[in-house]
Amino acid sequence: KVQSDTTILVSAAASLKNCMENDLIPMFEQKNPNIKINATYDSSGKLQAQIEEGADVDVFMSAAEKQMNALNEKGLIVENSIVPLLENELVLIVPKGNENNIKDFDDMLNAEIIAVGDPESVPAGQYAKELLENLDLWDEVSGKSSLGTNVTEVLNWVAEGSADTGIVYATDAASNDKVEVVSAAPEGSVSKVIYPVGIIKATTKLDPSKSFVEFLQTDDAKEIFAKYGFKPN
Amino acid sequence: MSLSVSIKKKFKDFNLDVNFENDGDYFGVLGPSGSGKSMTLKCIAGLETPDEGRIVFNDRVLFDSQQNINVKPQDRKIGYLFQSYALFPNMTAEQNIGCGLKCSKEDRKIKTGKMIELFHLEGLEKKYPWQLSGGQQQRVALARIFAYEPEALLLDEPFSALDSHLKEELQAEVFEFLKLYEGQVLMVTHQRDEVYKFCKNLAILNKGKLIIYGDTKVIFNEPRTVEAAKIIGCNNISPCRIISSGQIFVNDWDIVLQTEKKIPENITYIGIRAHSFKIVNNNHEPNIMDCEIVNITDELFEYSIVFKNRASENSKKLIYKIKKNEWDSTTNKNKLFLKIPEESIFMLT
Amino acid sequence: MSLSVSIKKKFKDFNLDVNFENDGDYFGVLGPSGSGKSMTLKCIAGLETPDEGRIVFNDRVLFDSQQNINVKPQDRKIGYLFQSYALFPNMTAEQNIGCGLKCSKEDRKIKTGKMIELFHLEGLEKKYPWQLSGGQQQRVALARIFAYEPEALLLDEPFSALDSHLKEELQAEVFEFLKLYEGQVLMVTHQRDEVYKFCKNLAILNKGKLIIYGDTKVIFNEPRTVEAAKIIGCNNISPCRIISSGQIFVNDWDIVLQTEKKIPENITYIGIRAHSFKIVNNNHEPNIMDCEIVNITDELFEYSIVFKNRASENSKKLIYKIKKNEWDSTTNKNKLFLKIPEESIFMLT
Amino acid sequence: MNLSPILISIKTASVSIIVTFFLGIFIARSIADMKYGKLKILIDGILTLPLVLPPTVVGFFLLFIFGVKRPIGMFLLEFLSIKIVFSWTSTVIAAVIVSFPLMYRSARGAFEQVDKDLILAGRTLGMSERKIFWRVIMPNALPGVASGGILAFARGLGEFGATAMIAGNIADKTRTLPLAIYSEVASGNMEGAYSYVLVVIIVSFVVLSLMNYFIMKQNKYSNKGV
Amino acid sequence: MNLSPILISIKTASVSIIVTFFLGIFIARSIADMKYGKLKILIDGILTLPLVLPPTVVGFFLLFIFGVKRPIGMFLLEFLSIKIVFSWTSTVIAAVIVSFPLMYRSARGAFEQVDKDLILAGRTLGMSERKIFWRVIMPNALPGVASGGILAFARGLGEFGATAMIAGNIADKTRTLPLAIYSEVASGNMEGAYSYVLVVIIVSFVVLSLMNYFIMKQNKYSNKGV
Ligand SMILES: Nc1ncnc2c1ncn2[C@@H]1O[C@H](COP(=O)(O)OP(=O)(O)OP(=O)(O)O)[C@@H](O)[C@H]1O
Ligand SMILES: Nc1ncnc2c1ncn2[C@@H]1O[C@H](COP(=O)(O)OP(=O)(O)OP(=O)(O)O)[C@@H](O)[C@H]1O
Ligand code: MOO
Ligand SMILES: [Mg+2]
Ligand SMILES: [Mg+2]
Repeated sequence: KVQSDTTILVSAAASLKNCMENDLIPMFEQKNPNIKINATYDSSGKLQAQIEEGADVDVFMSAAEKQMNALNEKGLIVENSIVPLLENELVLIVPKGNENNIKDFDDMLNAEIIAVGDPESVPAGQYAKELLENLDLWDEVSGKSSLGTNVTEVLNWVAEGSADTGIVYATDAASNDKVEVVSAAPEGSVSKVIYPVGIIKATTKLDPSKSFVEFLQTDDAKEIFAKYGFKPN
Repeated sequence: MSLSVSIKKKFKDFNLDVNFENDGDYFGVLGPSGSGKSMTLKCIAGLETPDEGRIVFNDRVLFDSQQNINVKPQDRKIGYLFQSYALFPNMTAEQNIGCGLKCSKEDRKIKTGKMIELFHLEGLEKKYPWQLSGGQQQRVALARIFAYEPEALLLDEPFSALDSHLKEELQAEVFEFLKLYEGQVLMVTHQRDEVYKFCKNLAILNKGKLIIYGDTKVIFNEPRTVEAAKIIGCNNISPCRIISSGQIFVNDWDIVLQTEKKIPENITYIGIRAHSFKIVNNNHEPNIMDCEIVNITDELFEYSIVFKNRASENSKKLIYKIKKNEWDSTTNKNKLFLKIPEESIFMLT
Repeated sequence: MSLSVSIKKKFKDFNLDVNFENDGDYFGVLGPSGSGKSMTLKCIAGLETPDEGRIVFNDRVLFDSQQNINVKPQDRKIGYLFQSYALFPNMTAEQNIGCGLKCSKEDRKIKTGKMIELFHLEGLEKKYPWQLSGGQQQRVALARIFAYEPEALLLDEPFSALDSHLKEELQAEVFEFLKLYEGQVLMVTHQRDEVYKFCKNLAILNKGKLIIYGDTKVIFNEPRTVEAAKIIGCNNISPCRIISSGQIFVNDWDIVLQTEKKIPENITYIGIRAHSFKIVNNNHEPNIMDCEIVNITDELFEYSIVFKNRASENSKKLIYKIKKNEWDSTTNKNKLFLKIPEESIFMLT
Repeated sequence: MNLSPILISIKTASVSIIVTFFLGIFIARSIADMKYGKLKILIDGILTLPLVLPPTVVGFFLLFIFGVKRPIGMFLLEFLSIKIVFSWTSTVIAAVIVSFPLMYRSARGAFEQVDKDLILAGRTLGMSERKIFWRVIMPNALPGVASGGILAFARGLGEFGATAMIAGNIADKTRTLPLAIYSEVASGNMEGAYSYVLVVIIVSFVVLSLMNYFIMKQNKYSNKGV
Repeated sequence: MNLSPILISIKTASVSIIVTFFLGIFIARSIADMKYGKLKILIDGILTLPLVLPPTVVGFFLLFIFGVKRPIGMFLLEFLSIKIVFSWTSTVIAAVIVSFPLMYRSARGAFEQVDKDLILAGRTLGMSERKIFWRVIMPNALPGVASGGILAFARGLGEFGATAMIAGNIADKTRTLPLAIYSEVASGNMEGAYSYVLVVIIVSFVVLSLMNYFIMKQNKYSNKGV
């Protein structure tokens, strides 16, 4: 039922790059020898723009629901194909050593500079803003925030001690050994950080795309996600 | 071959206004530094655009401000030798010479070779302009323009950077070569002898104006204006007053000259070349000056003798040039009488 | 004022090897195009570095390849007039002239003004080089170097772009001005008369070698080598054979010349200037040629008469130049006898 | 280390420098020819624009232009069956667009420094304007033009923001060296990043050395330079 | 539209163009003076490097250099109490670093196009090398140098990647125009983006026009140009 040697293109949030390239794609290709996966990685916002402009994408793996929903509302996603695949967690990080003794979100106010993603364009930033608003900290925090245009910036600012603390996804924090996680967002303080996956309506390779999305929900795949710090849904 | 030029061009403090027609083949332009010689040639070649006027060459209208005609330099087929050479620094001598040719490689090689020979450039073919001496550069520029074989050649000081020996040789060869050439040659030069030797017609420019135009020899014999006289090398010029038909009083030299020629009424100056005086033995005839020698300079082939009219207290200085052996064989050097031959008197306005 | 130069510089196909000492103030360099005149001046000014040798100026060692001395051009205090002027295109005439001066604004203004006057540049102060004519550019370059008042002036063809009238005037003024100036002047020129007039000493270069060096007038009277003779303007040169003490056979003219001067043994050529012949009435004396006139050219002040020795079938052509009025008053033009005055014979190696 | 970004980058940089080079000098020549005036300054401004906008933003605009729902993208797809977005071609487009101003500006400056008399001399020798351009203006403007070439090549090689936007970051297809470096840095794999950086440095050194050598050789004829 | 990014960008671009301009011509002059050789090519390569690396990566390295945990950053903080990272100064540093190669390369090309005889003439007139440089070389290399200046200014104005990395994106402090534009574009707020883009265009147009006008005026003396 699957055409021979099809290639599908997956647009994935940058934070998924390591687990996709190192494990998931090879694993899937081994299981489905006649389907090849190409993947492109960037901030979800950029991926959204590319898809809107008709880029040849088959599957979209976003780092937040906002971008997926935006595409869905424009009718660009195959109906009912969206799966809330993964959950990530928002964590508070500090440079290794934690010299400023920041232990919790409330301590952020002691920091001189705080690194968060730009809520306008970076999903992690958008959640961080929601979290801090709920904690009634946003107004004060935003005054001393540097808004990263991508997660790499936020992470490295903290890693290099340029910022005293920052908020990123747990998976991102895990990728850099110069930062230390001191706290995680309390239950209920922010909406769940969901990584949804969906199939693009314009695809001409619906079946292979479906098999890939199905594969992502297998136990094997979940194991991999877990290994990289994601909570499979 | 005919060239008719009538152009005006205004600068802040210089106005060019030139007007001439020329049918002859060789045509010279003389004029002091900054008189507009180069500018005139540039207008003809199409490198400068006159403000108004008309240039016609062999029945082709090259420029006409009224009809809005301004033929591209490329289509004028007029070669212009830049006073500053304008050699292409990125090309060797050979390439510079050949670059304007539109022909097969072999033909180009032959023509280039011929030019290299004509201009004594053998051995310098592969050198770049900055590796050439001033005179070598000038010869490459000449060769380049000759190779192009335009219908007219405008030469701006073509031999100025050459030593006299090479210059004489080259001049002779070039003019030999030019005899085979069908185009018209317009030459700007500071060398009076060059013009005299090679150019049938002559124009003299001064401060942007054409002050005299005509047959070269006629102009040299009768320059008519003070400026022209200076430019053709007349050293002794003085204001004068017509006394009667046949008699002119020369202010600076305090002498009355007699002549049988008709004296034009508007004459205000008298000129005489330093070479034109003649040594005589006494002053019993008219037009003879008793000379008080002020100074003698030893020049290459001649002595330059500065003298005054002994008969007058107010006489200004005059110059007499005489061949060395002639002077050496002159007796009576301290009683020098010089005659001003009637035919050598320039009557000027 | 003393300058001692002894330098070698090798190019692929040109070797400079020059050696002279000069104590006088005015010193001239003559030589054919490409003989190394500019290169020599550039080495002295410090713009080119010789491969080896030594340059000493007023007891200052400017260059010494053995001692590894190479004084910066700035510190040599030697002005060099570029043959191509090298005016700064971004500066007006005035700024060009003033740019080397290290003094107060007012002093600069005064000095610049003086130079502008001396070089007849009034009215051109505010013009940029490309708005100046060739001669004007040359005068700005001259003014610039004079304003700088270096200890020595190296002038490379200083008057080549000027019309004869202005040139004479300027020369006189400049040399008047130079009398007040304490420096040494080394002048390269193609104009023999310029050198003759102004330079006490003279060096003649040919193909990179100094072929003769000494007092200008002595060299002009006794050039000693064929090359030097050509360069000082000797038109008639022929190989010769010494017959006996006092007798030389001249191959090309088929004539035996007699002289009472001692004939150096190594003489292989004879030369005589076109101006040196003397018209005589018969050939009863020695050293007289019966002339067969081949051709007469009308030049500016003289006729150029090409002739052969009538007595010989193989005689090559010679040139005689004679002042026009002298020729005009010569009777017997078709039986022309020319004497070669003994004192005018150049004996050459 | 995966070699494909290296090959892709070299291919992209080579093709784009050729396009940029000729486009740059062609347009520089046309502009330099114009009389000074408002139009000249306007065009000049527009041509320099890609430089003042962040490359990512340039990428956004390119996406808007070549997107398959936009007129140009639609046209290319319908009539030529060419899809620009996410194709290798788009890496070239991005590189050309961002490096163009460098080439254009340098070439223009260089052309303006050429002695006008040389051009006039060419004209009086009957050389066509085209021949004058290639045989006289270009060689004499070489140092400046070559500078532009070097700048444009380097910029094209290093192009990242616009490329990511319009070409994506697809391994073996559009992932150029800068994207690979960025990806490695982003995923905290500094060693991978360093080795790619080393490659970039080596590639650009080789090319710069070649260019320098070439300029030096070409320059031997001239009496120019400080 | 918030005006602070505009002011910050103008400030940053102005200061950095001054630094880049003088640094660029100074270094270009020193390099142009050198004899061709391996060292020259090596230095040339290093100076051109910031151009071949993606700005984000350049920023990343800058962060490594000036980070408070790194020697230089530590030194500056300890002894001079200067914190580079996230300060306005760092926007200038980023702009200078990325625009430097443009200035340097253009100036070098332009210097190499100046007629050597003019320099020699200056020397024989006793002008110091410094005076020769400012009064002779610079004015005659103006078109090329100005091109470099325009490129460097534009690049500095548009600098985004390295700035974001080392200076961060702090409102009213380090958020420059490109960052603001990016933010707006990325969040899909195209209207906000367009108004900022318009500002960038206007700013760069004004500056380009001024520069063009200046060049034209300075150039009036010369007989140069196509
Ligand atoms: N672009 C210009 N702007 C203003 N004046 C100019 C310009 N070009 C030339 N001139 C002036 O025009 C006059 C004539 O210049 P031109 O070059 O024709 O002189 P010339 O007769 O060739 O003199 P020379 O014998 O010295 O070469 C000069 O006085 C010069 O200053
Ligand atoms: N850089 C160079 N490389 C090779 N040859 C050179 C170089 N510079 C000069 N020459 C050669 O050196 C010779 C002497 O040049 P120079 O300029 O000194 O001549 P010159 O005597 O001044 O002649 P002119 O009277 O024509 O100006 C010429 O034959 C020239 O070709
Ligand atoms: O979409 Mo991201 O790379 O997790 O900001
Ligand atoms: Mg002239
Ligand atoms: Mg010379």
